[in-house]
Order: sequence, then C-alpha cells, then structure tokens
Amino acid sequence: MAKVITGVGCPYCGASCDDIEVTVSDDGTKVLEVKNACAIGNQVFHHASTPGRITSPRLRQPDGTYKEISYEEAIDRAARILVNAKKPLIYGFGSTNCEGMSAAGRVAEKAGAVLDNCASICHGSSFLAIFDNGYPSCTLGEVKNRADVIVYWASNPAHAHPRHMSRYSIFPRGFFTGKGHMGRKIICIDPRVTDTARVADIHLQVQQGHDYELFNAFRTVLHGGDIPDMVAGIPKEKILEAAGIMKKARFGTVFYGMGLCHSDGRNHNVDIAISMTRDLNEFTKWTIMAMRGHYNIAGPGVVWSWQFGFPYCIDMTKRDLVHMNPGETSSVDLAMRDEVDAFVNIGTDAGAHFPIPAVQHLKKHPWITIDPNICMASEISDLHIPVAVVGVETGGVVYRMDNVPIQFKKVVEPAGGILTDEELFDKIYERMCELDQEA
Amino acid sequence: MKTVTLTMKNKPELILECNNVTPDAFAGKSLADIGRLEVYEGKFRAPLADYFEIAGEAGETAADTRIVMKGDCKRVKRIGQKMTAGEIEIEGDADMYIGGWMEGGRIHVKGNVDAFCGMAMKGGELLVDGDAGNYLGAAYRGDWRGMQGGLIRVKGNTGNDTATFINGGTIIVEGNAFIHVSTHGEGGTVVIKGDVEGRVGGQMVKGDVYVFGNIQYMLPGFKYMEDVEKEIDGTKATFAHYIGDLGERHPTSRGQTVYANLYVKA
Amino acid sequence: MAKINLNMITQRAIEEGVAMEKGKTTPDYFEACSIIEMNAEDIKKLGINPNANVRVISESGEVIVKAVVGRQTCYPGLCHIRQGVWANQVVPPRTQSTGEPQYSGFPVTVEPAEYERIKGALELVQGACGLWKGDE
Amino acid sequence: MGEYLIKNGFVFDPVQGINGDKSDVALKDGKIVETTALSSGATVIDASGMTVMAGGVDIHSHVAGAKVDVGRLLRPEDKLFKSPKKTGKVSRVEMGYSVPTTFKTGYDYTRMGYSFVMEAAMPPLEAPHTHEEMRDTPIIDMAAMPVYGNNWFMLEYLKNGEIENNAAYSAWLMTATKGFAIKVVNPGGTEAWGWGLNCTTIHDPVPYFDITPAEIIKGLIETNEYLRLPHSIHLHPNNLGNPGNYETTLETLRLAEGYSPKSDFGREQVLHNTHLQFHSYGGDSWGNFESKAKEVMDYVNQQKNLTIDLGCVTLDETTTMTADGPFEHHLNGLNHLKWANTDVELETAAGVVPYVYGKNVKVCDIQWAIGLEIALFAKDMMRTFLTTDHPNAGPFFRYPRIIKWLMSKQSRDELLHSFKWADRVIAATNLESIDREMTFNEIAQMTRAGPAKALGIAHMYGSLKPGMNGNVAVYNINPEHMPADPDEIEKAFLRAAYVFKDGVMVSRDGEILATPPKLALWVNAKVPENAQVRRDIYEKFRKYYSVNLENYPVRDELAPNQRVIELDITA
Repeated sequence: MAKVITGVGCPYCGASCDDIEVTVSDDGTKVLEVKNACAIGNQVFHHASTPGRITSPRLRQPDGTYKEISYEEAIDRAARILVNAKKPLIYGFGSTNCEGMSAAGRVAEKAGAVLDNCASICHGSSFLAIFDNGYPSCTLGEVKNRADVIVYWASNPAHAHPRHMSRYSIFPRGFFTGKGHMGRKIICIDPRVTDTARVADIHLQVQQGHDYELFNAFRTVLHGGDIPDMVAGIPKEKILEAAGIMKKARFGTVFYGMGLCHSDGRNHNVDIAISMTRDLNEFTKWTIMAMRGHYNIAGPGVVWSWQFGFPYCIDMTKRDLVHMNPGETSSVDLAMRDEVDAFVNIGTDAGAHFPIPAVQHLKKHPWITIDPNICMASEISDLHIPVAVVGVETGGVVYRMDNVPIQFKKVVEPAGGILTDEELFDKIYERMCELDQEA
Repeated sequence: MKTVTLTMKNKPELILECNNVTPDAFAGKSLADIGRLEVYEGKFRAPLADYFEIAGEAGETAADTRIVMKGDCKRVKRIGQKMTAGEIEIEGDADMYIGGWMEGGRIHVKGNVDAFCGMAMKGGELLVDGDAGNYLGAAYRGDWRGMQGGLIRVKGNTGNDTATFINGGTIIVEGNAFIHVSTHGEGGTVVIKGDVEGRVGGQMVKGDVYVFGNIQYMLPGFKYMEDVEKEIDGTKATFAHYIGDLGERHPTSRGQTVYANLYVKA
Repeated sequence: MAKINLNMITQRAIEEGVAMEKGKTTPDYFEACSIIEMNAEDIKKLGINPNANVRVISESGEVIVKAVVGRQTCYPGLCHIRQGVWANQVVPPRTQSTGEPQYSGFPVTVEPAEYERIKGALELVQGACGLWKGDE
Repeated sequence: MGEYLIKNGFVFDPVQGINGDKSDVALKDGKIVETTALSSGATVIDASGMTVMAGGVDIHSHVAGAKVDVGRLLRPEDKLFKSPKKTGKVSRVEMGYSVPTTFKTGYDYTRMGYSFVMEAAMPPLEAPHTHEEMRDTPIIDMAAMPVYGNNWFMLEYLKNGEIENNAAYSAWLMTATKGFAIKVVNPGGTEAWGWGLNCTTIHDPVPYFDITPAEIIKGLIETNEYLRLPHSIHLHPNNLGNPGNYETTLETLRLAEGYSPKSDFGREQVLHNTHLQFHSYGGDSWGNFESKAKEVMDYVNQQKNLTIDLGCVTLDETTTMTADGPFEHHLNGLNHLKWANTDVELETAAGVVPYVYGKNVKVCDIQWAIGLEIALFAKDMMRTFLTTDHPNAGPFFRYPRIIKWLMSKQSRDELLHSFKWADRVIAATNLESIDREMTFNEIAQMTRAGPAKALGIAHMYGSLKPGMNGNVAVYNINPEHMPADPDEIEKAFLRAAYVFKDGVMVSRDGEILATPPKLALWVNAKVPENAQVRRDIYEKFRKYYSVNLENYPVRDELAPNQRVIELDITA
C-alpha cells in the first residue's frame, strides 16, 4: 500500500509551499507521486530517489579520481582541515534546515572560521540595505488577504518562484480580497519582457542598471516634486501613472529580486526601495519583501542573528568576538583576495554559481563539499560528503521568504545510512574537541 | 617627535590585521614591548615582531610618536585604527580600514589603499597619494553616524560609496569617483575634482557636494537653482547649484527647509 | 568578422531550475543554460542566424554559447545568459565591496563562433581547475 | 547534582516573611530543602556579609522570537566595539548590546541572579521561532505569551459576545503555540495598522470588525477568568508613548473594576498593565510633556485586582520593538532612524526602531523620572515589578542600575541635577520631592516574589521555601553596612557572587560555570469539546492563512525540556 503524506513542505524556492502531497512506496523509501508542487519542486522530490545517488564520502586521489571512504575518515579529515587552517571559510546553506545551520555555527565558532551563506551572492545586498534603512514588511498571508496593488520590481516569480503569484500575491482570494486577480493591479518593473511582465497591468521596461534613478523619481513625485521627461528609459507620464496607482492602494507590496541586488549600486537599489516604501506609508499601507531564492535561505539569517548577532559574512577568527563586514568578510571577496585557506561548501554549489575566477582562487586550498548530490562543487572537491536531502529524507525548521518558520517533515528514509547535516556537523564538532584534547 | 620604523620582513600568507599599529599603542613603549603587540593572521595571533623589523624609538605620548611603515604592506589591514594623535606614514600600498574610526593625528599613505578607509572618522587627517577603494569615509554597516570630522584627501580615484552617511568633515577626491557619493549624507563636504558616473547625493538630507568634472547620470531628485561663484580647495570657479534629494525628508531651520547642495562646475 | 558590445545580465529561468534539480551533468542542464538570449536586431548585426554559436568575452573570461532570441525578450544592447556554469565563465567577480559579484550589468563582446564547440558544464568547471580529463 | 549549604547570608524572602535575617539556605536534588535534609557531604558556601535571595523572575522582557531577531539583524552597529570579549570555558561568544544574542541573554540574566524570564510577545504564527530561540538561550527558564489582542478569531467571537468560543479558541492557540498567557498589545489598533490606521482611544472602532478596544479588553478578561489561567491578561494598552495618554490608561484600568480572579495558582489580579511608564504621560505635546505617575499610581494603589510593571527608561541607546505596529511607525517619524515592520496575517504586527534616550534630552529625562516615580509611589511592591520592557526603555542589564536609583535618593538626585534641562525636568516631574528609598525586602518583592505570584508560578519560583526550584542568588552586598558609594549597589546586583539554578552552581562572580538544561513552561488548558471552533479553525486556515494547519502547532522537539502546566476546566 502506497502512503500519502499531506502538508509536506517543498524544499525548492523561497515560497516554501507547505501544501505538497507526496505518495511514497509501501516501505517508505521511494517517492512515487507528488501533487501541488511546481515543475521544479516536483523534480526535487523525485530526484532524491533516483538511482545512482552517492551514499558514501569520496576522497580525491593524487591521480584526480575519487575513492570511497568511510564517514569516520571523512569526519576526521574535515575536522583536521578546519583545525589546521588559518582562516577556513564555511559557505552555503541554501538547502539545509535550521538544525544543520545551528550545528554548523557551533563548528565554525570552534574552528575560528568565517561562516557565510548563499545570501552573500544573492540577497546579501538586502541585508546591507536593511542594516541601513530598515524593512517595513509583512507575512505573505497579509498580502493574500489585503493587497490590492502588487509591484514586482526586478523579480521574475513566473520563473524563480513558480507558485508565488498563485499562492500569495496576484491570484488568491483572501479575506478582504474576495475578487482575487480582478481586484488587484500588478506593476512589473524589469528591463526584459519577462513572463511576469506579461501578466502585469503595467510594465515599466527600465534601462538595466538604472533602477536607483527610477526609484529616486518615484520618491520625488511622491514628495510632490517634478522630474525630467524621461528617467531610466521610462517616460514621465508612465512614472506618474504608476505612482498614482501606488498612492491610491489600500494595501500594497513591493516584491523585489536579484535585478536590484546584482546590478550597480547593489544594496542602495534595495535601500532606496525601502525608502520609497516608507514614503508610501505616509499615504496608505505599503510593505516590501525580498524574493528570497531558496526554501530556507532566510534560515541562516534568522538563526545566526540570534546566535552571533549577524545574518551572514560572520568572521569568527578572533574567537572571542564576531566581526561582520560584507565586502571584506563575504565569500567571494575572501576568495578573490586570497584571504582564506580552506573551503567548506555545504548545501549549495559554489562550483556552478560563483564566478569562475573565485572558484579558481578557492581551489588553491582544501575544498570540502557537503551535499546530497553530484554537482559542480562535488566534482572539483578534495572531499565530498553526501548527506540526507532536507525536506525529503529529513525534516526540520525552515524560514520562508517572509521569515515565517515552517516545520518541514520527512517523507522517506534517508538513502543507505546517510547522515543528516546536523548529525554530520555534530560529529565534526566532537572530532574537533578530541583533536583539541590530543594537542 | 620620535619615529618607530616597521619594515615588513615576513609577508603574511593570508592577511595581517594590525589594529595595534597606532601611535596610541606605541607611545611610551620600548621596541621590545612594541614587538610584542598582538596582530592577527586569520585565527592565529602573533607578535608584531614576527612580521616586521622594528627600529627607532617611540615618543612618550601618541602625539609625540611617528610610525613609518616600509616594505610591502598591501595586505595589512587596520593601520591607524582609532588613533587619536601622532603620525603614520606608509611608504607603499596598504589594505582596508586605514584610519578607520580615527579621531586625530595624521596618516599619509604614499601608495593605494583598499576599501573602508577612514570609516566613521571623527578627526585628524588621512592623505592617500594613490587611489582609494570603495566606502571611503563611509559609515560602518547599519550606523547612521558616518564620518563626523577630519579631512580625507585622495589624489587618485575612489570607487563606489564615497562618504555614505557622512555627517561632518571633508573628503576631497582629486581624481574620479564611481557611483554613490554622499548617499544618505546628513552633513559634511565632499569634493570630487574629476568625473562621477552617477548617483551623487541620493537619499541625501543635507550637506554639500562639489563636482568639478562631469556627472554622467544626474539624479532626477536634484533641482537646478542658479549659478554661483565659489572657491573650493584653492580653486575659484562658477558652479551650477542644485538642491536635493527632493525625494528625501528634509529638516527645517528657522522656518526654511534645509536641502543638500550639489555644485557642479559650469 | 562582426563583433558587438552588449550589456549582459544573468538570472534564473524555470528551465534552468528544473534541469538543475535533475542534475548539472544532465543534457537538460546543458540545453537550458548554454544559451545567450539577445534581441533579434543584435543577432542580425552579428550576421548570424538564430541558434548559431557565439563567443562571449568579458573582462574576466570567455565562453561559447548558442545565440537565441528567447521568449523573455531583451531590448537591443542587452543580453542574458541564464544563471549557472556558462554565465559564470564571464561574470566579473568584482563586488563593489558588497560581497555580490557583478552578475547583472557588465560589458561583453559577442562574436560569431559558428564552428566552435560548446563545452559541457563539467568540462568548463573541472577544466578551470585543472581536473578535466576529457570525456570517458 | 551536588548539595549546597549557603551559610550565614542575610536572607530576603518576602513569601516566608524573612526580612534580612541571618540564616542558611540548603539545596539538594535541584530543589530548596530544609537544612536538615542535607548530607554531611554538602558543599558549604560562606555567604556571610552577603545578601541571599531566590532567583529573579522577570515578568516582561523581549528576548526571543521574530521581532527580537529583527532587532539583532537590523543593528550591526549595536555590536561594533560594544560586545564583551568571550571569557570562561563553557560560554559561547556573546554579541550585542541592546539586543543581545540568545547566549549573551542567558548568561547576563544568570549573572544578575535571574532564573526565569517571560518573553513578552510571541506572534502565534511565528511561535516555532520563539521556541527555537528560547531553546538556545542558556540556563534561564522561560515562557512566552502569545499575542491575542488583534487576532481575527478573537475579534469575531468577542464582537458576537461568544466568550466560551473565544476561550476554546484561546486554549487551542495556547496549546498550539506552547504559550503561557494572554498577551494584548494595542487592542484593535494593531489590526487597524493593517490599513495604516490605529485606535488611540479605547472607544475607536476597529476597521471592518466593528468592535472597540474596551470591548476587546473586557472580553479577554472574561475569557482569561473563564479559562482560570495561571496569569491574568497581560496588557499593553492603547495610545502608548503619547503626551496626555494617562487618561487612556486610567480609562483602560477601570475596565477591570468588578472582575475578580478565578485561578488556582494564587494570583490576585485580573489585569496586568505592563510598562506603565510609557502610559503615564501628561501634557498635550512634547513641549509641555509631564509626569502623571502620581495620578496613575493613586488609582493602581486602590485596586487590588491590578498589577503593573515599570518599563523604566535607563537613558541608553537602545532598540525599541513592539507588536504595537502603528507606534513604531510613529516613532520612526520622530527620530528618522531605520524602521522595520512585520505584520503577521490574522494575528498581529510588530515594529522595530533604534532609539537613543539622550541624557540631555528633556523628554527622555522626564520619561526616566516617570519610571522611577511609578515604583516610588507604589504602596504594594508585591503588585509592582521591575522591568525596562527590555529593550524598549533600556536593556535588561540595567536592572541593577534601577535598583541603585530606587535604593539611593542620592544617586538619582545626582543624575537628575546633572541634566542639561534639570530645572524643567524637575518642574515636570515629582521625583525630586520623593525621599523614599527602597529596602532589600521591597526589591525582593519587585524582582522575585511579586512577579512569580502574578504569573501564577509562585509554587516554583520567587521564594526560598523548601520545595521550591533550587534557584538562589547570593549578592556581594551587606544590608547592615550599605556602601557609601551607591554604584556598589549596581555592581553587586550586576554580577552576583554565586548563582544557583536548579541546584547547580551556574555562575560565580560573573563567570559562567555550567549550562544545565533549562525549562520551557507552557499552559495546556483542557476545555469542553467545541465543534464550531474546530470548524472555524479549519476554515480560516484553509482560506486565509498562508501556512498549512498541520504545520502550525509547535512541535515537541523545539522545546526539549517542557514543564507543562495542566488545567482542566471541563470538570
């Protein structure tokens, strides 16, 4: 008899949908069917039970090939690398639970390491903006129940968060929004005619890299000032029209994405978006939200803030104090400046997602990858330690893009005796303590 | 004034953090004591003497102490951090946070420096003959109290975020600046002798910015008022006077709204 | 030979997301990510037909990808390679001291490379690290 | 777990009526025991010349959960050059000043001799977050109060006068969130904030729901007494922080007239008004802002069914955070620093704004005086509790400084006269004319016995009676030889000489020695089966929440050491 598990959380994007129904095999080892998930989420569940999963740690040999080793040996090697390095970097956490992040935090503190997460190359700019200017936000249910104007600025949920528009923003019927899509105005601001732009009522095709000027124009208009006839490729009347809709909203939300964080000015594009949201609150109710990428990439920011006081780029090399300054203590900067001498890549794929020169710099030193799957990072590592797939083979707490905690469940047993991230890091910690005793 | 000379003898494998290299820390100490001051390379603490040849003599007070740094200090951070008096001369390049949180005295770097130099400076003088990196004279992350006093002069170019959250003091860049000058500024004066790509004075509440060269992308929130004659850093010229950021809040003083001023050389 | 200068960005696409979860060494991932999306005018300027291979050169590297118009259109002068291995061969690692590389908005030169082979993901990444041993 | 005999200290235990007598306290098996119960192997602690009290109990402090963490995230500058260097062997790194990390929170409370802290506001949807943080806050026992005062279920039930249904829902929510008491923040006003509005009087109707704050407060008192909960409703009234708001406060407090407590846990109040300092303002602008502490306390002193805590301003740079969303927006408009806001669907909101209480800002100084006046005007210290509404009016590690001000007129007068606008501050307040100096016994009432009783946990905390949890603080101060320098009082209370938690010596002279397991307390109230409420919950989750009902209740693994307080009102 196959078994149906309801209320399952999806370990893909920051929308962290928790209404997935998964049918698993009788023995609880194989995913048979997935309902309610998007195309990508579907793939995640099925991939966990594909044949050919790596179930044992692998160590790179002098000839460049991998050899399988025991967990015990892998844990010992990882512990020694962390203890011996002058400045190890532990980076990733896009795809793990808070329990794993917490365990890794303890290891990093013990190792005198720099602890960083994928936000470093993703929504890190949002953190910098929040540090400087705050974050007037809300939970996604507020948007669903109240919002009548939605702005997608430099974000493309149609591709990056496939169910975002249907679950939270454009289409759902909420308490005060019984008309669903019919009762909402959608504004999309993007240099490309994206699939999200196609469902919007208004698309402002901003000149790439000039969002800051456009925000500045919106703010100037909201403060009653005049603006030039054309700003960032957008005619004045289009700006006035959009600003008018935003001012008249009962409840509005700006969902912004990588287009702001990855282009010139980085944090200040978000910073001024926050200022604009604050301005709009002089007229009506407005909120803003970062379209966080992974299902639990908000997690490390939350967990490490309560443990270390900072969400990312946490330099613990001083051991008695923590220092954070992205631009200095951020992974790509550390790599490019040759400031670190060991690299642990966990729950992400720095091999595929860092600019290649950063990968080459990090490769000068020991590189450990902790990940359930074969990925670019695992294929260039010195040591690959496979772990259980979070959200499929183990549960735990994850934080959705609006920082709402969702308690994920496991749906199948971990493949062939694989450890969870938490178990692995706890064992590395214990081994480091033993090495301390021996020294 | 007495001089202590530090000459790099063992370059760090990674990077060296030397927040103890200040006249304040050196004053009144013997060379041996100075050599025992702690520096960091990653998580390893070591005495200063492991990396530098130390010669000369320290003064009794910080004001009476001059430090000269020779050899390759391109990977040495935090020189002169929080210094209150005295002098530091760096003969070549230096890394991040040079003169960070500085309160007095003088630092002269003959080469280039990296990012975050002169961070949240309160007083004193930082002179860089070469280029400076990003976030020159900016605030620490999250702090609304950026540079509050003192003078920073860079003869070369700077990157982005010059003078972010500046509240006071003066920054003069003799070359070009990239983007974001005086963002969130609420006081102080910034002079760019060369060109700026854009985003000058964004979210600025008050304070003054002078640009001698060209601003490629002017912010829509700045409004032209009139041409004015000004003498800036020894140069007399006509400037187009703009006020802004009209998208930002502005205080009132004696019934008048106070704006930030942007002067662009005509 | 025609050469054009474009402003490049790299962002997520659903095809890339699905393929990535399937595996970065799969043909799906190769299909999804080894393409550059450009405005039809720019493709014309290069003197090539859509779906021909081009060389993309930036300040920090170069890569061969297939030029397509794409469904989510760019305006002339703007081009897009989906995030992932191919894009990251050319993304400049400079961060403006924020931690984030210049993923969006950097100059590239694009030129026809119709007879050049598009390398696989593993070949590119292992190759960059001196680990590539060739297809076995 | 060892045995300890704490010998010859000056013991203050208001519950037992011990007022500075020289006596011994014994600890065994995690509990306080009769000295005769100890074996000969007990470790003797010489407490002669020192003050011995039960472990401290904090009735209201924002230390764990979503908005606290936003406060940490928002303020890297709150850590720069302001965090202590880690010392000792067992401790984790300790970061932060006004919003410390969980580790620093646990260690610092312990160093002050506290053993129980009530997290003051838990948004139900984010309860798993609060519990995760409580789990990571070492040593001190904790509980959290779910925020009820703007909850849609509650608004609808109370609008229809359905106390029983509201009670059934409240009991369900208490269990689902592993919560402890009914917290009410700006009733109705926070829901109005969903539209950018507010309720500044208790008669402003809540938009759409058409119920007034006064009706909400009375309805929740009735719900609370129906459920016979250990604690009363815990109220942050409307109109916080505005000049002239003392009238709203008095009107709010009068709503409790005629209600009497129904609980088996020993409390005597039906309403706890938290951080009363923020609600005792006169004047109609910041220009003529003045203290109304006397007017408010004259009323409180007469009403046995009320308790209050101070919310003392400590004149620090701090971080304000509250579920009073519209207030934080308003505050941001005054100081223009960064502003975070989190509205929580169907339930509540929260705002966070840094705030600098400047020593030479007249309004801040008046606020400082009002906090102290509330304590000094109070007649019954068993109903008056020491708090700073941490971190809103000041960080909790300033409690010892407040104790100093309360115990020493000299110390508060020196500060008062050092203000730039001292004359104006004196004119707008009563503080200078008050000679009262608190006794150690009164301090023990305000920081231990009183809050434990009001919370309904006096059977475990707040006293040194045999059978109580083995929580003891020994302070290096001699009540018979008070130091000439009042700063010594602060020093003694900031770093206790010895602190015992559940019978374990956890701290000595400020050094953390051990981190034994800590408890999470919560209330499980069994109510009659209610099909309508069950259906309402199902429907609201299906239609309006953005999370799945089955993932909403806090799972057991997030609270590894639970102490469940069981209640059964079906009998």
